[in-house]
Amino acid sequence: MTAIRRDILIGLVCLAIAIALPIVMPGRYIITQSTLFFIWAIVVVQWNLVLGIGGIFSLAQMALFATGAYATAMLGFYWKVPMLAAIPMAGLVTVAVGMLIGLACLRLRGPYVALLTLAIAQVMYVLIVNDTGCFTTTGGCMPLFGGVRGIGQFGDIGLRALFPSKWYIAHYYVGLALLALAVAISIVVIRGPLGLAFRALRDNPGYAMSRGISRFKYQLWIFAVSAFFTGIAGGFYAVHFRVVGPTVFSFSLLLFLIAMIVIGGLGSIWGPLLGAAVLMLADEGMRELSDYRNIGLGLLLAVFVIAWPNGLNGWLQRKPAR
Amino acid sequence: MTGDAAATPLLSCRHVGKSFGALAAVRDLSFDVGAGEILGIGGPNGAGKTTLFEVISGLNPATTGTILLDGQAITGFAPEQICHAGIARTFQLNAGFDSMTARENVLVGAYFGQGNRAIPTLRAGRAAHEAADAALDMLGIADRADAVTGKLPVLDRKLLMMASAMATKPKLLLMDEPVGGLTAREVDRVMDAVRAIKASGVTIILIEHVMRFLVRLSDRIMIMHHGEKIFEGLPANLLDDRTVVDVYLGHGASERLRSFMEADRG
Amino acid sequence: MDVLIQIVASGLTLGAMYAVATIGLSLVYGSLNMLNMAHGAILTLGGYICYAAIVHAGLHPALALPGAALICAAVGLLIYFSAALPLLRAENFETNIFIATIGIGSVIENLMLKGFGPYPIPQPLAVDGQLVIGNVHIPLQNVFILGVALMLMVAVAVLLQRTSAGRAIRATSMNRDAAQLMGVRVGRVYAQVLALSGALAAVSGIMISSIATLTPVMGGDPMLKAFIVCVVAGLGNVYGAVVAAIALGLLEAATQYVFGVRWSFAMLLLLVILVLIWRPFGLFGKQQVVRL
Amino acid sequence: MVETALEIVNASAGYAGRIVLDAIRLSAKKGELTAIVGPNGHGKTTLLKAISGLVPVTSGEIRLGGARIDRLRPDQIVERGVIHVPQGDLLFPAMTVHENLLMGAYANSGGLADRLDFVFTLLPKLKERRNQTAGTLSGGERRMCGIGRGLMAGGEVLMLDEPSLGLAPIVIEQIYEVIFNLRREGRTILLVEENAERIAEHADIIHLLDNGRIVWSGLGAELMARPEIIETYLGV
Repeated sequence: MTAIRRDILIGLVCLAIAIALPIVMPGRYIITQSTLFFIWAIVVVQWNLVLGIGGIFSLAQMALFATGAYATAMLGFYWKVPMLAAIPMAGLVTVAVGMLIGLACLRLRGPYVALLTLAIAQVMYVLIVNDTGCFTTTGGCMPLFGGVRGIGQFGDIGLRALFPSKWYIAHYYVGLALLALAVAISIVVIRGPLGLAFRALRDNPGYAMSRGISRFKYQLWIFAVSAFFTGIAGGFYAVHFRVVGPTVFSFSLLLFLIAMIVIGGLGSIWGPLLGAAVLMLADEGMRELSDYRNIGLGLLLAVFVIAWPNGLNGWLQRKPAR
Repeated sequence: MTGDAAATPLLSCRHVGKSFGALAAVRDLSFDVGAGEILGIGGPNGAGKTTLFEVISGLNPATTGTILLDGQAITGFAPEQICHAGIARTFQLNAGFDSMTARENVLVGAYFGQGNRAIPTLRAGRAAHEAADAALDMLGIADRADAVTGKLPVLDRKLLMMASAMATKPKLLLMDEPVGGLTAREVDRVMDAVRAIKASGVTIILIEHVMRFLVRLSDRIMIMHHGEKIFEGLPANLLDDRTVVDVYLGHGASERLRSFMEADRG
Repeated sequence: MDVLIQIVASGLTLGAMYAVATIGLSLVYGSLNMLNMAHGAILTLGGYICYAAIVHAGLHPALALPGAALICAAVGLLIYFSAALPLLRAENFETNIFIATIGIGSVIENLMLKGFGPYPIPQPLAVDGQLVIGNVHIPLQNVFILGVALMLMVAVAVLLQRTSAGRAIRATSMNRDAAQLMGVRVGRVYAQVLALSGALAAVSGIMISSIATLTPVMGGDPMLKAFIVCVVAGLGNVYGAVVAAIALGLLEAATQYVFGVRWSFAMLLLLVILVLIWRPFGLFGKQQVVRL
Repeated sequence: MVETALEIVNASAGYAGRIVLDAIRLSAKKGELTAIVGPNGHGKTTLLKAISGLVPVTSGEIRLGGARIDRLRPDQIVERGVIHVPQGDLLFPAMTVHENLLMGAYANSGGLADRLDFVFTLLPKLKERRNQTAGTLSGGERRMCGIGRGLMAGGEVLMLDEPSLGLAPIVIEQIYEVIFNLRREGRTILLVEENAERIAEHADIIHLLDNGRIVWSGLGAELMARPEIIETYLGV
């Protein structure tokens, strides 16, 4: 129980700081970058559940994120669904897609899962980008998924209208709230019975199954939970940027996010968040050197896995204890 | 409680077979276990004893035959379904969740083992914790509850494995070489534990090489060889069986076992 | 009939290129349990080195190709010593090396982007002329590719089956401990396998770029396809991989003709998913780890 | 005085901080059959693995003909002539019997034909099966193949880890006949066995290993005359 209390305490302190930030530093650039940080943080916290806790080597998380974003945009664009309803609906669509991917790959062993999920993401990308047929011609030719240019003009959650000059601060708080929820879910999963089941499966799969743990069922559960929040994050991303394009599938974005998890510490509660913060800051620092960004990122990823496989979190944990 | 089982045996294996490619590890094996009984299984390594346990516990499904628990077919069930149906198992190797504490090990059995959970709850709950503590108490390792499993000595690991099995509230417990690698004094400790488990109303099938242990505890004994049953009967009749002596025990071991059993009786 | 010849010809060429790219991946997975995500980048690197050797250094193509293979073999060695060797000593090797090679691949790819720019360059190593069968014109380039690929596959098969070093590689992939007890220095075997894989990647990179063009990201697609081939065949099964590569090449050529280029990849993937649901360990894979 | 082939001096070894062998001291004399018995899980296999370099020796020394080998890699130890036939034989299942035997001679391929002849004479069954894949052999044949593969290396010391494990008693007799024949021919053998009775008559010396320590050493006949030891450590 002490571990849970400590996590809640850390969470509340971080939350308090984040709530106060727009008051202390109201600059628009900082606020919008922080909002982007919240979105990536939601993704990596939920991805970590699948990768680090569930032990499912899935690289489909960005495809799920894209599913959420595209579903939100398409619901708004084609059916004029209000965004406040479209985002949770997109979350459910993402769960459905996630379950399909899960059913296809969860019976496979680790590396097979990684390859298959990567291939699925790649195919989604290729299909969207290569589609040049006109699905609709209202306002120019547009393929079903928007093609290379993506989808825009699908609505808003209304905060831009409500706070015309300070809407980005409102988005900041929405992102923060979503992140807080995602982290809370992650704590519950990791510290609760699901976490226990996955630790058991990792220590000794055969023994765990003969003590009543259904690997497939719980893996599907964690996949679904994580897909839901990742889809929601995708939806929020869509309304925040008002456009969704195939760039969400880009390999360098995948690299960026997986580096956050690895550098922060795979499988821990706070590691991925820490990793996300560190990499966002580092990215900011390397803005001038944008040519070398991906080289640095790749190098960082390789060096961390080789030298500090437990990430920053492992390094922090080692210092005080034992 | 010995001898004939009740009208419906607790566990009934009918023509069970398991082959790996061309190799038949278990062939056409049929036997019953009555409620409350201890059935001991002996035989040389590779006779198919552990494979039989793999088959019953669902880790390696049977290629042929039927397995009934309380008259209900459980053939082809997944390991977790077998567990929920009421069969728990311990392993020849000292299996454990090494990164967890002893209490968490048992909690896994108590929380996940008693029945199917469609949706896991947010917390393990008091009932599971109490069942876990009770199981630790029963096996006499409550004082090790907070120790990390990977660092426990062999005897404690074996007892812990039994505790986590008991935490699933089984009807039938399968024990695979519960005293393998233990010294004489440790064997006695495990023997007491097995008797306590039997007294709590759980039926037991145990595999063991240590014949002394097997004849003392078992109500009935089955000897396997090359995947087949070459003997099934009371321990007292074991040494009168020509096949068992010739194929399995050999004369030297038979004589020592006979003198041991006589000393035990007298 | 002409269409069929066309499809078979281009399918075989595709399949041969995939096979060469796949053998290396499959060998590395078979012996080290390592999915080398930098394979695509090494493949591209081979293409660029060949280009640079011919265009900038003025080397004869007959030297440029083995030169590129040699340099990429060295890159394979470098990956062994810098990533695989340290990671082999720690836990979770399979996951960690996967992530580490993603990083390494990204570094190599972006270095090439920096050095050669993002625009497509033609590969100068090309054979002119055509082979005419009936009404079908098949570029000699394709025939040349097929020949080189076949030669390489035979060479690898002879190496694995007939030489002591090849037996050591197979033994290590079947049981590392047992191989050590025979006196096999497994570290050396790993290094050899990664070097060989790098060299094969270079050759397949040169082949692929010779019928398409050179770009820094060109390796990603063949690598993903090579992985698909491996997965369909069963990871680590080298001979199964060759068969699967050629089958997938033919299939791809056929889908391209029937449904159009943009559907071919999706069709491939659909097939893989079906295969994996039907046989989770691949067509030639076995549940127990019996490889090669 | 018989010359010492392999000497273990206060060697300790273990995995990840857990000591499995605690200051072991024993030696294997040239041309003798040295047996190590004891309950399962008490360090017998680890001892052989420590000698062949698969498990690091944390302290103490292992010497072969006076020269230290405990800091060497497994392949170097094989080259110096310490051959380990592992528990459960660990054949290369997709290779033929012939290829498995060739792997045995990997480190030392001189005089290959002679050694192959020797193995085929000793184990004629292997000659019959030489082109069969090892994975399809029966339990007894697999074990024969494992021993034959060990013999292909030539070598100074042959270490056998529970060669009877998992076999039917009748096959066990055959296997031990082969081993005792090798002993008669003057091979140096270090044998690990759970069942002391099987080797009591033929072993030149028996060491009893319990909880990572040698707790008793002596002749087979002496051991058989000590029922209390047999009962405490070896069961019935």
